[in-house]
Amino acid sequence: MHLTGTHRFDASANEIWSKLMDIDTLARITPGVSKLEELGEDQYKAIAEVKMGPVSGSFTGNLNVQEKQEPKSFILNIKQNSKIGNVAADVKIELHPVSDRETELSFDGKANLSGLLARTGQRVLSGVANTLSKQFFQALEDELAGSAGTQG
Amino acid sequence: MATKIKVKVNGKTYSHEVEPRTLLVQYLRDVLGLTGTHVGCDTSNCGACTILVDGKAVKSCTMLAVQAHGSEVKTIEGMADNGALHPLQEGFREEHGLQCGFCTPGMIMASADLLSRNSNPSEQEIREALEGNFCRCTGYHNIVKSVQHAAKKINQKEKVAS
Amino acid sequence: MIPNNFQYHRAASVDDALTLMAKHGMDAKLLAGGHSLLPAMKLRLNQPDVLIDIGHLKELRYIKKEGNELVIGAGATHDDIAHSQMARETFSMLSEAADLIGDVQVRNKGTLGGSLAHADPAADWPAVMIAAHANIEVKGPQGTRTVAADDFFTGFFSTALADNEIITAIRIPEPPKGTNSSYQKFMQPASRFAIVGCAASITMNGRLCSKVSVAFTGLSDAAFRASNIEAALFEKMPTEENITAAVQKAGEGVMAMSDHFASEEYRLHLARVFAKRALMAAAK
Amino acid sequence: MTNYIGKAVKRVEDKRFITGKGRYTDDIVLPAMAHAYIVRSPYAHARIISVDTSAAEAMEGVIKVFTGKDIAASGINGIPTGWQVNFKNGETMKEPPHPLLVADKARYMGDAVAVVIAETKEIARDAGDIVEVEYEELPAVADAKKATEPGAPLVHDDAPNNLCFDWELGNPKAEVNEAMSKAHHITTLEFTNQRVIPNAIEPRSAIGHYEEANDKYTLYTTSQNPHLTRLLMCAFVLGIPEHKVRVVAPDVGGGFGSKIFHYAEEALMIWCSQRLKRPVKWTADRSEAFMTDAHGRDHVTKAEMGFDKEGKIVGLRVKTYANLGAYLSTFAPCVPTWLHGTLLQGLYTTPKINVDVTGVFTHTVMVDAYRGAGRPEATYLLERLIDTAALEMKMDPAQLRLKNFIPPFDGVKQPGYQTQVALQYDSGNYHGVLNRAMEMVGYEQFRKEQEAARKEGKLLGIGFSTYIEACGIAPSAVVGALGARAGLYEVGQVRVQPTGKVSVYTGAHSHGQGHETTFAQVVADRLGIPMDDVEIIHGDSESVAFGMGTYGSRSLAVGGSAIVKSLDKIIEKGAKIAAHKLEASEEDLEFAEGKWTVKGTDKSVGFGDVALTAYVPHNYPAGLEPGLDFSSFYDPANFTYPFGAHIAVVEVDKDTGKVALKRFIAVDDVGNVINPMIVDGQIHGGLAQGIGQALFEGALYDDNGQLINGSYMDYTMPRADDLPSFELDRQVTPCPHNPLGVKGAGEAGTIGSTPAVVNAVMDALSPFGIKNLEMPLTPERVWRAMNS
Repeated sequence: MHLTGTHRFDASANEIWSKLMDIDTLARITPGVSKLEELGEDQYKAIAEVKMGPVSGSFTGNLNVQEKQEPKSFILNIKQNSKIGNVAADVKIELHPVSDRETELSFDGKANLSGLLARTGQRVLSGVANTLSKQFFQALEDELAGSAGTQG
Repeated sequence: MATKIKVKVNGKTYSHEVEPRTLLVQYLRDVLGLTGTHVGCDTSNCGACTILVDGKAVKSCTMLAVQAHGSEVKTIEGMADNGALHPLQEGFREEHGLQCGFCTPGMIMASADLLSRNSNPSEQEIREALEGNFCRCTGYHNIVKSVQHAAKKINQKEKVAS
Repeated sequence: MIPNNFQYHRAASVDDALTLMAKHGMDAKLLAGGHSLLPAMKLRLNQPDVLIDIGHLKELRYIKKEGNELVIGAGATHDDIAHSQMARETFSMLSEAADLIGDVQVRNKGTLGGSLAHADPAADWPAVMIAAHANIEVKGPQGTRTVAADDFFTGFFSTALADNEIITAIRIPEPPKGTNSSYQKFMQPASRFAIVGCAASITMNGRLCSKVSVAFTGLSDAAFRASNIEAALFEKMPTEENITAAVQKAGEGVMAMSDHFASEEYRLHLARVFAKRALMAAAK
Repeated sequence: MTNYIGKAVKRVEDKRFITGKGRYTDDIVLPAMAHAYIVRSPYAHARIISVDTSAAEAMEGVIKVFTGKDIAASGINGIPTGWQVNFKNGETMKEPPHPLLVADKARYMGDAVAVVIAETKEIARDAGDIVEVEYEELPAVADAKKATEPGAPLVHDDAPNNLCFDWELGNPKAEVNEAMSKAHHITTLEFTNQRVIPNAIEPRSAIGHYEEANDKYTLYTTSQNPHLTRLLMCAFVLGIPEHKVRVVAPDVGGGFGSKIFHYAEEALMIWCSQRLKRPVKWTADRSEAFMTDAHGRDHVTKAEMGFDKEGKIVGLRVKTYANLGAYLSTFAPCVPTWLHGTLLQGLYTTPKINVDVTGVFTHTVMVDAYRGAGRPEATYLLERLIDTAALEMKMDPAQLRLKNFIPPFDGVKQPGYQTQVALQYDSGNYHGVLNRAMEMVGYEQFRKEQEAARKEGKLLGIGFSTYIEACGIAPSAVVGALGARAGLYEVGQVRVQPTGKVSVYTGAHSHGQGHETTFAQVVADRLGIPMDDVEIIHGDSESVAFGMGTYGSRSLAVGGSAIVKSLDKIIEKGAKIAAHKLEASEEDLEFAEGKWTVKGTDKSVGFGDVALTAYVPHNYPAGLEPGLDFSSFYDPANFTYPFGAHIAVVEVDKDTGKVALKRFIAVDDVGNVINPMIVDGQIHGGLAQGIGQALFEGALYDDNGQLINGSYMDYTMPRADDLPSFELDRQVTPCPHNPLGVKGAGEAGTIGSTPAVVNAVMDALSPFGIKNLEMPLTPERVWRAMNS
């Protein structure tokens, strides 16, 4: 599954960067993630509850931040396992300043599914990807606007 | 945990306590021993488990036994009347509408729903009415003929009766 | 094939179901026809703790006229609607869509309310309800409210329905005289969900379209109204030329889904083809 | 009184199926039966770090959880393959072990890691969810050609480049190259004959039942060949003496090849039952079936056909990569080689042929015989080449075929036809079937309609396919020389009861083919008795002496012939008894209509009378054994070679690319026909599967070896409203070398139909200059081609 998207935020790259590098914020804005626990530098244990239409499952796994180039880009490496299938994703996130107060965030990556999800979920996968990215952008926007806590 | 249900199956009333997760098809097969209803898939597509609930064709793998509480169920075992085959059963034999026989009960029950609404279906109507039933053996060719055979038979009977 | 175990409650009424939902909260799922929920449960893609069964409630299963509205109970099955003369006379796209859902067995058991609440991005009803300007009546602890179909489908499998609410009825305003409608669908060949479905309705005033409604399903994460196509045909003659021009806007600005049956590009192409087919049929 | 052969006798077996009284494996309930759930790898390739069964074993109702380590520790073997194909250089093919449960590595998505045995299937399923397996995911490869490239992940460490074998057949490459170099025109096609999933509607199921008291094992299984399963399981996997094991294949809900093979779950159920001293049942969910049933086809091929100026074929050169999956299934090495390469002569006089096949391991489920097995791949290749060549050379595709057909021969007056690829065809009249099919479709008229339709912007197309197949599998000495590890004869026992009723035991197995009817027709006719007096028994190793099962359209040609041999012995011995009773000489008797008559007189004695005398031998020929019961082994002298001509007519929707199949004409020659109703039914079903491959079906693996359309929500099965009614006719060219003159009809439809449909779509799309598209011809694929 190819993951890609862009969104323009009314915030500087530095502001966005600091939000993204803050573990609590990251946990709040990453769709489905209910808990992030720091395991080491830029390495986290993640617990996620995903509820999406017909599918719901509890995922556990790791989330790593790699190749950090503050405040330009990093790679998010996610491995999540569950009884209904496993997800492994590598997503490169890039911040492009548009102006002092505007930044374009783009991400591009690939998620590999295995197990039941891979076998039965194809029909709705691209919808899942679109929805997850929408949720992520919305949540980040809310965070930047200081209105954290709206539903993610 | 177990839930009590009362269901009339092929004219006989049964009361059982079942786990709520018991699918109707498992209730029929495992509890009542009515193994004529088959399971061919787990996504509600193949139609092998088709039965009649309150006169309409449903996939018994996509219904909990508890949902059938108070309903009247008919399975393939209830189609023959005192040993006299139902016209659809005859039709399937006469026109070679079955080979391995696994999809056949579901196919007959879905056809029964069709004929109860449309006593003289065209080939296209039959094909559309059976879109929810997979057959891997016959290529459907003779199944269409079997349903046509039964329709004719039923109409003749009704003519005689009237 | 074997779902997880769960608690089962057979609601005695809609109000009883609401009480049960209040009691069990997020752990509970409503079971109507079960044709969206049970397949997921059998694969254990979903493992609810509590099921509240409203499938048998007679109070939810009806199709009637109330004033100038067609009112369909949430528990009406696709088959009920497919065979309702009243529904057909109100909007032929209602019967056309009902007839194209799943297969006979699915139509016998699946319900309108269940399908709308589930909000599958490829389900047929959402597009039809948007095109019909339907209002969706929902009941919750605070009583009954009505949500326009336009506002009901908020995203991928998500709706304006709160966790403690039940869809009770769908209210479809009687269209003006001279209205004709159609639902056209390109099926995913395996599942027979819509790759693209288009519901269209045209009201004529003389030789011009005085009202045009077009909605899509299958194209993106939720059904939506194609206001751009509607505007393009408004107060125009529904000629093939005008329709062909109007449907070029199909899917404009939409993030289209893609899968191994249909890429984004192909889906958008199909949206134009099926919008044209639906509008041409409605223009007849 | 009796004349059943050639008549559309209604099926004997139908009564139980139409009343819901069929008895399939999953219907069987044994006392104290436990239930198994198999924990499977979600990854196509992964190292198994650990398996923690403690939580599952602690669950109430769980009897035991076994893992790959338990299997390894028990010292049993893995699942064997039944065919050996060597490398060109003479080295033995690679044959890696295939354990019942894997301990170290999972090699395809669905590979079995652990088995949970519990009191109910619900508990087994619940416990399966809490068996904790830790995997280290490894890179995987699903595509056969990619798997051979340097650096590709290895499925087995001891199979470098994932090669199982490489293999060649036909004329030396140099000779073929020489012929091709002189060709006036060469048509080249590169394509994938995609992987399809058999999808018998009954999922696989197995019950192992060990009875300690008498140290006996019974396996109930969804098998096309219970005896072969017993042989493989006992001798090669579990090391249990065969006489201690009974294998029963009761009613089986379709096989299409996928139930020929001995599967790990069968041996596993026996093994578990032996450990637990209880019967254990496993039944696959459809999801599991998608992942673990052996798939079919999956060839990546480059094929070139050379023609002279007049359009005569001068040479054929084929290179194929055959995907075998992660392990070798029972017939896997044979299918892309001996069942594929040997059919590349087709119906044509091609003088030089070379076929080169590389068998490749990948991280996918096993690939083995699926209806037609190798022959559909060969036919697809040839028939696509011919139609494409006709297009390129601006010739009529039907005329091009007629020009190149082998002339008619009956195998008696004219000898059989020796091909360039090892076979000798038995008898054939290839012009006959194609001419008849063209007549049925109204070919000239169609071309006019097509022209007119094109002017209106409609895309009509017609496609031909003429095929030949090698059936009646197979002469043991021949297949033995080719690498088979078993003989492929068949057993037929005829037991005449004292009352003259007849029980017939056959090693063939019916899972839809109607043996109980067809075989009874043959027996009743030969003995001159009513069909009601004949019972056909199959599918139980305890009652049937031996057998090789049903596949390769062999049941009647081989199994039926074995029965005929026994019938001949019955009649011969009966004559001795009759002669004694009639006080006549045996030579003066003739047997007809169920009685022995002294020639030229009305003195006769009936079959029932003779039967009774055989069992109450008070007044009996001296020195003759009592009883009337014979068993025979029939080993065929040659394969049989059914053939036919199929024509598809399609219309392509210009807007969507969707293909509608408007007409399908099939004229098949399957030799003599015992029951035309059943033969037509076999053809119908075969057509649907072949059309399914052309238009709808195909397994999709992603780059990580995940099967991404492993359910009916994503894998398109042909439905009733996807297909038209078929137009069938028949020609009869009897098989000269078996007593019934039959050739086999089970696979014909599948073999012929796929290229006919694809050719028709290419014909419809020819105004766009489109020559070749990959199957299945999905709407988007066709639309893209039209718009590129």
